[in-house]
Amino acid sequence: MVKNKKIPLDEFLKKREQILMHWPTGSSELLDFETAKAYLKAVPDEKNFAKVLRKAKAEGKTLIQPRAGVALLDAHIELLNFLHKEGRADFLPSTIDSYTRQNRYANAEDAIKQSEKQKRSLLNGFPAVNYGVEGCQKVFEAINIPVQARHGTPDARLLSEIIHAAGWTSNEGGGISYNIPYAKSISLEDTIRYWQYCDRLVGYYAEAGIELNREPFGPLTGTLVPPSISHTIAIIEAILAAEQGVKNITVGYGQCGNINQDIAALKTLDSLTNYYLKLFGYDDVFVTTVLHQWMGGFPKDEAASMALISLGAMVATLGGATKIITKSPHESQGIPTKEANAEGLRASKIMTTLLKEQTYPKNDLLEQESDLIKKEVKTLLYATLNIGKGDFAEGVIKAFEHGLLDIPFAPSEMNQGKILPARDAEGNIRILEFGNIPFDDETKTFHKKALEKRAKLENREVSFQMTIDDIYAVSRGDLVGKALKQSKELLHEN
Amino acid sequence: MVKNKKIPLDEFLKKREQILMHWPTGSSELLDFETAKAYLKAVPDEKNFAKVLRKAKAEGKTLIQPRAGVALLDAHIELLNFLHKEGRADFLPSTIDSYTRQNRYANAEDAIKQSEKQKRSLLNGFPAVNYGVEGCQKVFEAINIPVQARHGTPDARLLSEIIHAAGWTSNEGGGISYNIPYAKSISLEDTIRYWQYCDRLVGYYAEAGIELNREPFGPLTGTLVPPSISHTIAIIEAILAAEQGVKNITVGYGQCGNINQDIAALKTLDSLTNYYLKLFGYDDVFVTTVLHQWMGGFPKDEAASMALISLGAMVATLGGATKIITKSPHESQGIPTKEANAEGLRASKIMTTLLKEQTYPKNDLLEQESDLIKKEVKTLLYATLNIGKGDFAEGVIKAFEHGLLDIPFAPSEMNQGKILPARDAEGNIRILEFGNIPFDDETKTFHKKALEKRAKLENREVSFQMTIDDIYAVSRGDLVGKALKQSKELLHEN
Amino acid sequence: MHTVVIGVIGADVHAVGNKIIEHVLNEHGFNVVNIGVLSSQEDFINAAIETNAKAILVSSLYGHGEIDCRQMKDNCVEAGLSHVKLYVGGNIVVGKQDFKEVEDRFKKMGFDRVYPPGTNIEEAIEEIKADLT
Amino acid sequence: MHTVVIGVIGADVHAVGNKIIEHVLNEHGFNVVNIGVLSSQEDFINAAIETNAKAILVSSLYGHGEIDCRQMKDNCVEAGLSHVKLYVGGNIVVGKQDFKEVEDRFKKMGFDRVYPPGTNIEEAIEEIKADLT
Ligand code: B12
Ligand code: B12
Repeated sequence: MVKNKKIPLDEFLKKREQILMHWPTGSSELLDFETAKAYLKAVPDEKNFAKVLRKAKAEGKTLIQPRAGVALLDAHIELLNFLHKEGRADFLPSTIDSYTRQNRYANAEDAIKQSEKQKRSLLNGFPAVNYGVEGCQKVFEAINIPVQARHGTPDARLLSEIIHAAGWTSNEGGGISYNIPYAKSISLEDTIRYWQYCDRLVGYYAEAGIELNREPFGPLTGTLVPPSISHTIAIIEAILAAEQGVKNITVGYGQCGNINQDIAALKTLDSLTNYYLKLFGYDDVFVTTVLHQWMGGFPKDEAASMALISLGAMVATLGGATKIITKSPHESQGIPTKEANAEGLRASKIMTTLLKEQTYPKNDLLEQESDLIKKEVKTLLYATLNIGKGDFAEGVIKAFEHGLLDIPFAPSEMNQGKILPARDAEGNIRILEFGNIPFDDETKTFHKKALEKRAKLENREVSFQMTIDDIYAVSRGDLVGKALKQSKELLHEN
Repeated sequence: MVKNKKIPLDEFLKKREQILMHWPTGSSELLDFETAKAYLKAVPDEKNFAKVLRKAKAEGKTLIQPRAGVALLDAHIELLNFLHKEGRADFLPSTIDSYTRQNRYANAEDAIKQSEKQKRSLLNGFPAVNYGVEGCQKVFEAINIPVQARHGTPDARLLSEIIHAAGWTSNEGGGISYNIPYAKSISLEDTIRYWQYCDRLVGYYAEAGIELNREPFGPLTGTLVPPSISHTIAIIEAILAAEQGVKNITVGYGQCGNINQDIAALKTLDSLTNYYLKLFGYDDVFVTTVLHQWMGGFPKDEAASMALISLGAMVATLGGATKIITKSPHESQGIPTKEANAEGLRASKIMTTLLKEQTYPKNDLLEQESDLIKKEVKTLLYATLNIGKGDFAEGVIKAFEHGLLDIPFAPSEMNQGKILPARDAEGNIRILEFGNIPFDDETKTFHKKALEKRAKLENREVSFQMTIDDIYAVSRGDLVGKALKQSKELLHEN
Repeated sequence: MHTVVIGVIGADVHAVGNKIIEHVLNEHGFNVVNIGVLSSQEDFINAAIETNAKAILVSSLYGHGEIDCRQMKDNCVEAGLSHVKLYVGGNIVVGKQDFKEVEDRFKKMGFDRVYPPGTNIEEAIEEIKADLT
Repeated sequence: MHTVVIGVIGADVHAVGNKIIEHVLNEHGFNVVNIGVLSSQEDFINAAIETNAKAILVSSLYGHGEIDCRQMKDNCVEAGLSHVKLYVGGNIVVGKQDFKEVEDRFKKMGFDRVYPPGTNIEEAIEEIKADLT
């Protein structure tokens, strides 16, 4: 079984030879390590993700980054430059298409051709593997700020090789966060191995004095995920990455909607990740946090979406996140036009600058929520470590198997899916069904009581219907889901 | 000199005869009091401003209202219905044009004709006096929610007569708040008299069992007004109105931008108004609060404006305001199209519904800011009362004369204009020059120290340049104004 | 009790809507065969044959729906499922497009009904029930 | 030292920009005659005659600028001020309009320069200085 142990160099290099053969673009000379290292060393500081993050955190700034990617290279470059110039983006992404994410490079090739013919993107992202290092370097060279690959790829080994060799100084993903929400039947053992490889690659460059950033995907399914669950996954992925030599990690969190819970979550995400990294012996890892603006279903209305986006930027800034992944007013409809994408960015930007001098005041509620998160994360981390007999890699696999770790609404068969979240009366995400999540009785009672309080207020039972109502709620303009009958009335009212 | 004393009925009725002769529409039969009372009594609850406010406050809801008004009657009705249906407005306004505000009804008549010819509004609002009760009733009958006159008219006596008789159940304004920011050389003595008349009219209807709402204009010049100053004016106007028999008052406040200060301001506005009304013997006045979204210069960018609007809606909801006066993404450019106006409304609406279950937690900063506001308001109120020898009407006039009350950046010659505000390091509005504002040394030292802290951080002097930078700041995306040189760089960066 | 096949087509992993559709269809008395996310046309067709289903509800959220659904009606007919109703919903194309045009395109491809983003599943069920009886 | 008249025309009470313009023009060494808000065309013209001003800077924020500025150039010429430069700025028309068109309209009315909403006064001053020397 896979262990949380750094891959020995020779093993890594041997593996690498195979990986590069997965698709013709893997055989590019630019993937020669010496060539790649020279290329990466020449990346100026202001285009290096890791360094820009360090600077921003030191200055207490919150920077912004969109999602964006299209099938055709020139259009992709144009899109990115537009988002930098018209959107005031601080970081650029290249969101990878869904065929590439499933390693279906042939499908992607087909869709590129179709897109060229029809002169519009038929892909939901940029097929980086098909364009290879050469294409990706074109992207890197055409823009003036750091670029990152954002995807959802269980096996991103070839993709990671290509993008880093092309000067892309950050890579999103992780063995858990790019499996459970993004796959159906791939084992965690496999994806952890795949991502150990991706991390080892970053560690390899680190040994050569090249600092690259890695970002576990925080929001998971984006659907009512309790902060302690996503924090635990983020911390474990940070530990797995650190073991492979990664030195610059951004842990993420998806806006839940209750301001107090969001701020407690962001602050504890930073402190807990730092704490546990050090506790487990990874002393020299630089940690930043990223807030993902609302990751669930968006309202159809664009003006309402702008408000939701603004609220996300607000909690990110007050919660001290170093980065925000922004949404656009087209979110509920489809991949945004570049104009709509830039609108989401500019709204976010001004929120970060307007609020940069302000802090969320210390208060009892914040402390209570933070303490709860800390306690729950501790429970989940140690349960994972215990079942893994001291090893986090092994622990994660078994923890999911036994449902000690469980992510709501995930497609993966590796996930028990017994946990059910719902919101309490103030809109905090709580847990309705624990499945096998190993919380102590006190904690469970806290969640239960919170939901009972809401149920009483709404004059109904605590039940799965609450969860469903909560899933729909934000797209209907509420945070706490109204009982279906009421919402129907509401819908007609609008 | 004018006193804070209820106008005797006979005097009021005599005055009324003269007022109604100011313009031909004043002679309408619909202005006969018995006819008007019958009309107002038939107004259904859901179209009565006062009653909808009572219901909303009881339910803890924050409702929304735009600004809107055009020259032509049909277009005005269409506009209002659009804002109700497409903007989800809970209250409708009729913003009155600037000629009417200066009682230049002949100019307005001319502009109506021109507008008819050119088929577009050449007026910045709805000329209600020219349309008379008949026209205003058409407006009232064509819409399904309460409507209010919003203006800035020093002498709104004829206007008030006309709109109330037409079923408009609320009127904005006050003898101070519709003078100092809206006039140059009209005396406070005159405008207080004028508005005592408007309030007496509402009191007259109240005696007949008809509840109408009155709303002093809270934000004043909308330009860095310290909360204690605008609160003091609002409370005095509430007292003057209550004396004339007004029973339903909405006191207002313009968003300042620091979340904590805004919430402290909204909460104290409610508690202080209630407290002082009772203290001075007005026991049965129902008080609500309204937040005006950012009243200073807006950013040119529409997406950024949407974020600013959303931030305003957020503090309004968390601060427990019963109403929000919304802005639109066109604010910096000109009177908005109905579509842009509706966007501002819908963004505000979802913010109020998303956050309706949430509260801003109790904390030391909030308490500190609230205490400061309370202390300052008390000082200003008693200074006014003292100089007025126990009478608020007389007191206000003398207080402005001596600069005990002083509003930043007001055009009126009745105002000393010696006070200069500036933001502290966290963006709270503080006072840089006190003029003759009678704060005690402790309070003055607090303001001074706060500004010195900022100056030190920015490595510059406390000076008028800070105020100027702060005036520009929000339109440039900051709350705390950057020193000019820096802002120039910023401007180029964008 | 009508049997219907539901699932999410292509390389698409959006699971939330799929789980809710299953729940709501069950509540409405359907016999639901849920083949889940990452399902191919073949998976849908095989499931429909095996369970003798009356309808196939294809979800596509991620934007590749247009590519993934090519020939689906023909493939159904070929497999002897010409009588089986074919529905599609979700965010079935890339980006915000005029829905009338999108609907036309998918109807030409042989889908009986095409649902826009954010469709209220309760309302769709009423139409589907009517179609099947 | 150039003398310039500034003020806000018509029934307009927007005072903030006016106060800042005064401050900044002073800092740039102008001799500023500020007639304030609520000023008529006559007020501007009289002030310019009395002070022998080189330029008139009209502010209009509230939307009635187009009406308030009618004939202003003619009235200046009639008063013997054909040499005096005429500037206008602020939010000079009702609503968000294409600024090119607005500029044209006001230039036809005889204004030498027309400034759009939110003009950086520092930048405008550079142009005005150049005009006057
Ligand atoms: C949550 C979410 C995710 C989660 C999904 C977690 C999971 N495994 O389920 C995560 C973060 C993993 C994710 C990933 C991606 N996502 Co996503 N995601 C969303 C989001 C925000 C909400 C979807 C959701 O759960 N809604 C709630 C459920 C209840 O509603 P629903 O899915 O719409 O389904 C309801 C109705 O549509 C209807 N319905 C659905 N199907 C059918 C079928 C029939 C016949 C009928 C009658 C009705 C019907 O009934 C359902 C129940 O009410 C949407 C945008 C949005 N809607 O706001 C984007 C969205 C669907 N995602 C999108 C994309 C592109 C992606 C990614 C490619 C990533 C990216 N760009 O970064 C990957 C795709 C990975 C893959 N291979 O599939 C795009 C699709 C773009 C397009 N079509 O043009 C969207 C629209 C966002 C956007 N505007 O860009 N995503
Ligand atoms: C603050 C404000 C108010 C305050 C004013 C307080 C006071 N007495 O000064 C109050 C609340 C009282 C108010 C009232 C009204 N306002 Co007002 N107000 C504003 C607001 C938000 C900011 C104005 C401001 O102070 N800006 C800061 C200063 C520094 O900038 P500035 O005024 O633009 O001036 C600078 C530049 O424009 C330039 N400049 C100006 N003039 C000139 C001239 C020349 C020659 C040059 C070179 C440069 C130049 O230099 C200045 C200094 O940098 C603007 C919208 C905005 N800009 O965001 C609306 C705005 C100007 N108001 C507007 C309106 C309509 C009104 C009202 C009719 C009320 C209403 N609809 O409810 C009344 C008018 C009353 C009256 N009779 O005039 C409209 C005008 C609409 C239009 N033109 O289409 C605006 C644009 C808002 C909107 N979008 O609807 N307002």
